[in-house]
Amino acid sequence: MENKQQLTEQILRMSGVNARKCMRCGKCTATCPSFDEMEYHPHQFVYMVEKGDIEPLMKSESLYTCLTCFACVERCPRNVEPAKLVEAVRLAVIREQGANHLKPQDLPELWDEDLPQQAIVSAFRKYSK
Amino acid sequence: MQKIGVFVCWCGSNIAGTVDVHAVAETLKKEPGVVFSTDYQYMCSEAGQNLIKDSIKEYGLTGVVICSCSPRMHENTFRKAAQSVGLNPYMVEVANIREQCSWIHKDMATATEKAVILGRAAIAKVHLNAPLTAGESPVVKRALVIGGGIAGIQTALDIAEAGFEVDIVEKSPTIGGKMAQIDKTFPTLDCAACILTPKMVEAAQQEKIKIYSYSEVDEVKGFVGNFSVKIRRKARYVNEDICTGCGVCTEKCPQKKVPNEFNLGMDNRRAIYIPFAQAVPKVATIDPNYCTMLKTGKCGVCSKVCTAKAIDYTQKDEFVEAQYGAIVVATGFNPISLEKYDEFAYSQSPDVVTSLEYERLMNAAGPTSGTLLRPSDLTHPKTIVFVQCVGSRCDGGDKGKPYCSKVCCMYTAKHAMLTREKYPDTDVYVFYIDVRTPGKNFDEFYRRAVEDYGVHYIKGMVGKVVPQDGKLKVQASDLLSNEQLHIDADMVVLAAAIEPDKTARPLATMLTASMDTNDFFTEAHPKLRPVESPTAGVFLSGMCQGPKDIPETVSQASAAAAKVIGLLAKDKLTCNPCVAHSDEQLCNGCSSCEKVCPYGAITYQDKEFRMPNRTVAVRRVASVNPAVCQGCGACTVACPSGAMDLNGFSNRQIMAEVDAICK
Amino acid sequence: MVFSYYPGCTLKTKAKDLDRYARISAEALGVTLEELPEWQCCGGVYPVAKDEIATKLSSVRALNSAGEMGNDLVTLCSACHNVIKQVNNDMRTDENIVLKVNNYLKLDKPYAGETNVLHYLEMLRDAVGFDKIKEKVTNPLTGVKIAPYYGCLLLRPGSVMQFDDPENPSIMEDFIRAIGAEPVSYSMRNECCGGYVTLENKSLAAKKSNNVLESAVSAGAQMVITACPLCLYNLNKNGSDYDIPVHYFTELLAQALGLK
Amino acid sequence: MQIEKKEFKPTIVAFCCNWCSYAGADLAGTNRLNYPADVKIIRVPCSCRVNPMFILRAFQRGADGVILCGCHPGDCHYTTGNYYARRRMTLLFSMLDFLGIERGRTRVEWVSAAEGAKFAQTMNEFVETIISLGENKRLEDLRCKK
Repeated sequence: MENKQQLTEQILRMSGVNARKCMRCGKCTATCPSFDEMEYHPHQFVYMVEKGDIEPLMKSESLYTCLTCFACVERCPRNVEPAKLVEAVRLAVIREQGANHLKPQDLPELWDEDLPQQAIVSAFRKYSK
Repeated sequence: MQKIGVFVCWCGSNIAGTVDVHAVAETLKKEPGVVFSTDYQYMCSEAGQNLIKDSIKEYGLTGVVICSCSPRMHENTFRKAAQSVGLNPYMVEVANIREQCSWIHKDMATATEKAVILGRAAIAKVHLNAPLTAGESPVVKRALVIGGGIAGIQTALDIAEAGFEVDIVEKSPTIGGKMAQIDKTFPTLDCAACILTPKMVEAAQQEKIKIYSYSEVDEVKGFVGNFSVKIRRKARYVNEDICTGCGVCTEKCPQKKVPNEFNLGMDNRRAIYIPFAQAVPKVATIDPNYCTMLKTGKCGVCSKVCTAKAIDYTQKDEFVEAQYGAIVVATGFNPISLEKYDEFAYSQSPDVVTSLEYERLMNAAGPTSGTLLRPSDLTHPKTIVFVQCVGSRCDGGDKGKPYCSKVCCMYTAKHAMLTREKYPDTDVYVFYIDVRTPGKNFDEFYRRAVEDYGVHYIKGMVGKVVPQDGKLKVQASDLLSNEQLHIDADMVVLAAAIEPDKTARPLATMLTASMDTNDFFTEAHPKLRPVESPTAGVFLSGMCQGPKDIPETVSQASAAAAKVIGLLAKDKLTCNPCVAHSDEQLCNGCSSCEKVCPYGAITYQDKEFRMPNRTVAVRRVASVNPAVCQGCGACTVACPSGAMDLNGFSNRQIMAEVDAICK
Repeated sequence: MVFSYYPGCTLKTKAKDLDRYARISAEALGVTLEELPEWQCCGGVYPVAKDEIATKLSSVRALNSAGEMGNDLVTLCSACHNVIKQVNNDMRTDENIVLKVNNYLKLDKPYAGETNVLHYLEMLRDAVGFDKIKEKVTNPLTGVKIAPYYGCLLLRPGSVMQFDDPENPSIMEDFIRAIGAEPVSYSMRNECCGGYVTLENKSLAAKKSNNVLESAVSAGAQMVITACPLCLYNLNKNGSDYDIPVHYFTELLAQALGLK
Repeated sequence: MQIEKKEFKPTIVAFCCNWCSYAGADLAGTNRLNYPADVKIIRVPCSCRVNPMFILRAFQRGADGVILCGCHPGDCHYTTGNYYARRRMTLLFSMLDFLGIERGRTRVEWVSAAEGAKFAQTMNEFVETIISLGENKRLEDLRCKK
């Protein structure tokens, strides 16, 4: 229980988000371009972080389908910034030893000769530590 | 030396919970001049007041200090109690040990210590208090109502009904306000025009009411009972007294491309226009921004067709100066601009409309003559999406308004219901965060929309609207089923937040009436004085004070009228005796005080003074008109010789308080 | 007019065109772009977390180095612009980050967000002026219907980027008018193309890119322009349902100025 | 060497205009917003009633900080009172500089009747500033000490 609370506080601190501001309008989820690919949707991230249910989020593939396009951040009427929570949970995962989502050896398979460097750099920054 | 009584109130546990009231009373007993000190549960109760009265009599008190709640709450109560047993009311001082002590501190020792110091300061001040007698000022028996919407009309009618003269100043060419643009009213669905226009006519015909339409308030001077107001009557280039409202000019005017504000720009009017058929006064107005004659001097068609010869291109703004005893603010509201919310594509598609625009699209006198057609191609929309809370309930600042606009849930239910009733083949979706329907028959109304009319209410929000191939692709969330919905809509209706009219802020400055951070007028007390502004003689009616629907607006309008009638029924008002006065012996006639006085209450007169050796010298000295002085004290600081002082807040009194606090 | 210029790594490799046309156009417009003597990759994505310090350092170095030369910093790639601008905002507003970054970098003079960051488009709008560009155009793209694609990085978060109205931007439209072409307004211009997720989830990127192109095509566009190499890649490669050319805006600028 | 001191409890005088700031202070109370008990409020009809003398007097009598609160510019109940106050205080503050009184010991703040939270926050900040400045010794009249 204590661990759960610590984890929640860590997520809130890293993200700088005040999840309590959420009024549950669901605009984040309405605007999310990755909705179909997500198990937990932006409004659920906010609600679950507020409740302290971080672990299911950490195990979810949703972390890697968020595009960080900031549409939810821009359009949230309450300045809650759901994308920052997704990012914080993702970081909490990849900062654990050996929990990198993307490993260099995976790359050749994903490679494509037109792919700009930017995509690889970004993916490494997003998916591994 | 004064004989002072100290009364420490418990306010139940509000004060006694954090302040050791016994100890305060005991400690203050030892202060010089204090002959009696006690504590009691509720000083403001009748028993408490009797305790004060009895003690004044028994101990022959010449000064009273009450340690209790804020003086803004009960100072008058205690002053009246003292007066009833013959003590001058201005010999009573209140030490605020509730709002400024017990409620903000948790630790008993700290709070008690502070309460004692606040008590000491009040005792130090009372030592220097002097009995004051209030003067009187006459009341002008006429009221001014600013704004001619339903709020202003109702207030004016009620005041006139009671027999007082009342003027309405309305900035647009007709009275009626927003209600005139509304199609039907919730929850009864009666036609807004049918219930509003008789009231407009009644206002026009009521002998006691004078309507200044197309006019604005330019300047306000004076104070309660005697305001002096300068009204600008904007040039309408039509002689109001002669124009018969026949409307021929509005049909013949060649300038046809003027956005019609009554239909929110969805159709056009001419440069000379009568806003709508039932306008009051039914008089034409020339829009100087579009009139070719006024802009280039070439045209004059309206003048040629006017059989009454009412057109006057040379008309100038005119000014009326009038005196009023009371002023009612009824400046109303507007929907916010939706520029910042373009994820809903308001500026990208004509088929995305605000609720007020939808209201016009449903109205028989609207741009589509009451047939619901979507603006882009004038076809019947088959799927309509309503979005609630656009710009309401936001995080403030750039995001939008932090308040709930209150009326949107109900009018959206109304729109949805009416649409389904008239066009049963239409699919209607309402995206809501919460449905807020507290009001008589309100929830029943909303339930009818769902149960009887089959409106789809979806808990969630619209995230993006994409106009594409003649459709509006709506992407939204359904939170209860945890889905993202994609709806191809023909129209999207946005429930835009409401905000106070832009003219309210400068008006508040003119009236020195306070506003909150959202530009709504603040009331004197949020619960107990909801229709009065903290500025005496200024009253509030309708949306200018906060979001409200028509029945609430009308109740508030009548309540404001009742307050005005109560004021105008008096022949004289008791003035505030805490006014400035000048010590003629010290005054050197420098005029510093005269220059800073915002009320012109200070005049100079030549006065003879007896000098040594029986000589007489004539000196110029300041004198304050106590009926005009409002007691701000600006002059007391400007006075270089220390001649000017303020009753009730004298230099010595304030310094005694400073000393007591710093000791 | 002299600006420090941060090209970023993609512009040195896969997106050489974006860079090359920007440089020659700037020169023709009387703007000197001085490439920073040393720059490192910005990292591609802004490190959102408050406790990410090391990942912000390369941006701060670039910012500081432009500042030392007394120049505003011009960026071109949307991703670099987003990262550098957001980091600069942190350096202006977040005391904790400022303290830690400066402790680490030990610069001669601590950096606290003094440098201004401009996107190349902002430079065109504010420093050069679209009117002046219009005058210099020798080869106007008359009649070409172009859909501007902003994507997410240039616009959001709007409060930080201060680039344009995040929901209804107009700078690219104005640019398109300046080069003599006709802008096509469509609503998906500020929605995501799929971004870096393309690396492991092609179908997601394809869906997003096709949505954008669908919206542009239905609005009558003949061509799409972008400022971002990744957007270009996604729209070209993954937006395969629609056969519409996607170009860097600098390429069209150079063409209009008669430099291509 | 650290000399052990007992906790410094500053004396702070707050002049509040009756119409806005005093009501704002009341609202802070109504909303139970805490601020230190060191702040003692003196009610004046308008911020323009505050004579610079009062402030000097407070410092002389041992106050560690003096704050003046009035209506927001443009919102003065008496139309222009707060403008006078603002100008007077600007002059006074520059003179206090000259006397060697730290600038931070005085402050003017506009607090409306609706800004209970701002009132509490202002007072909290002000007390913090005063505590960091320590005791006011410069102008204190030793004869006024017990």
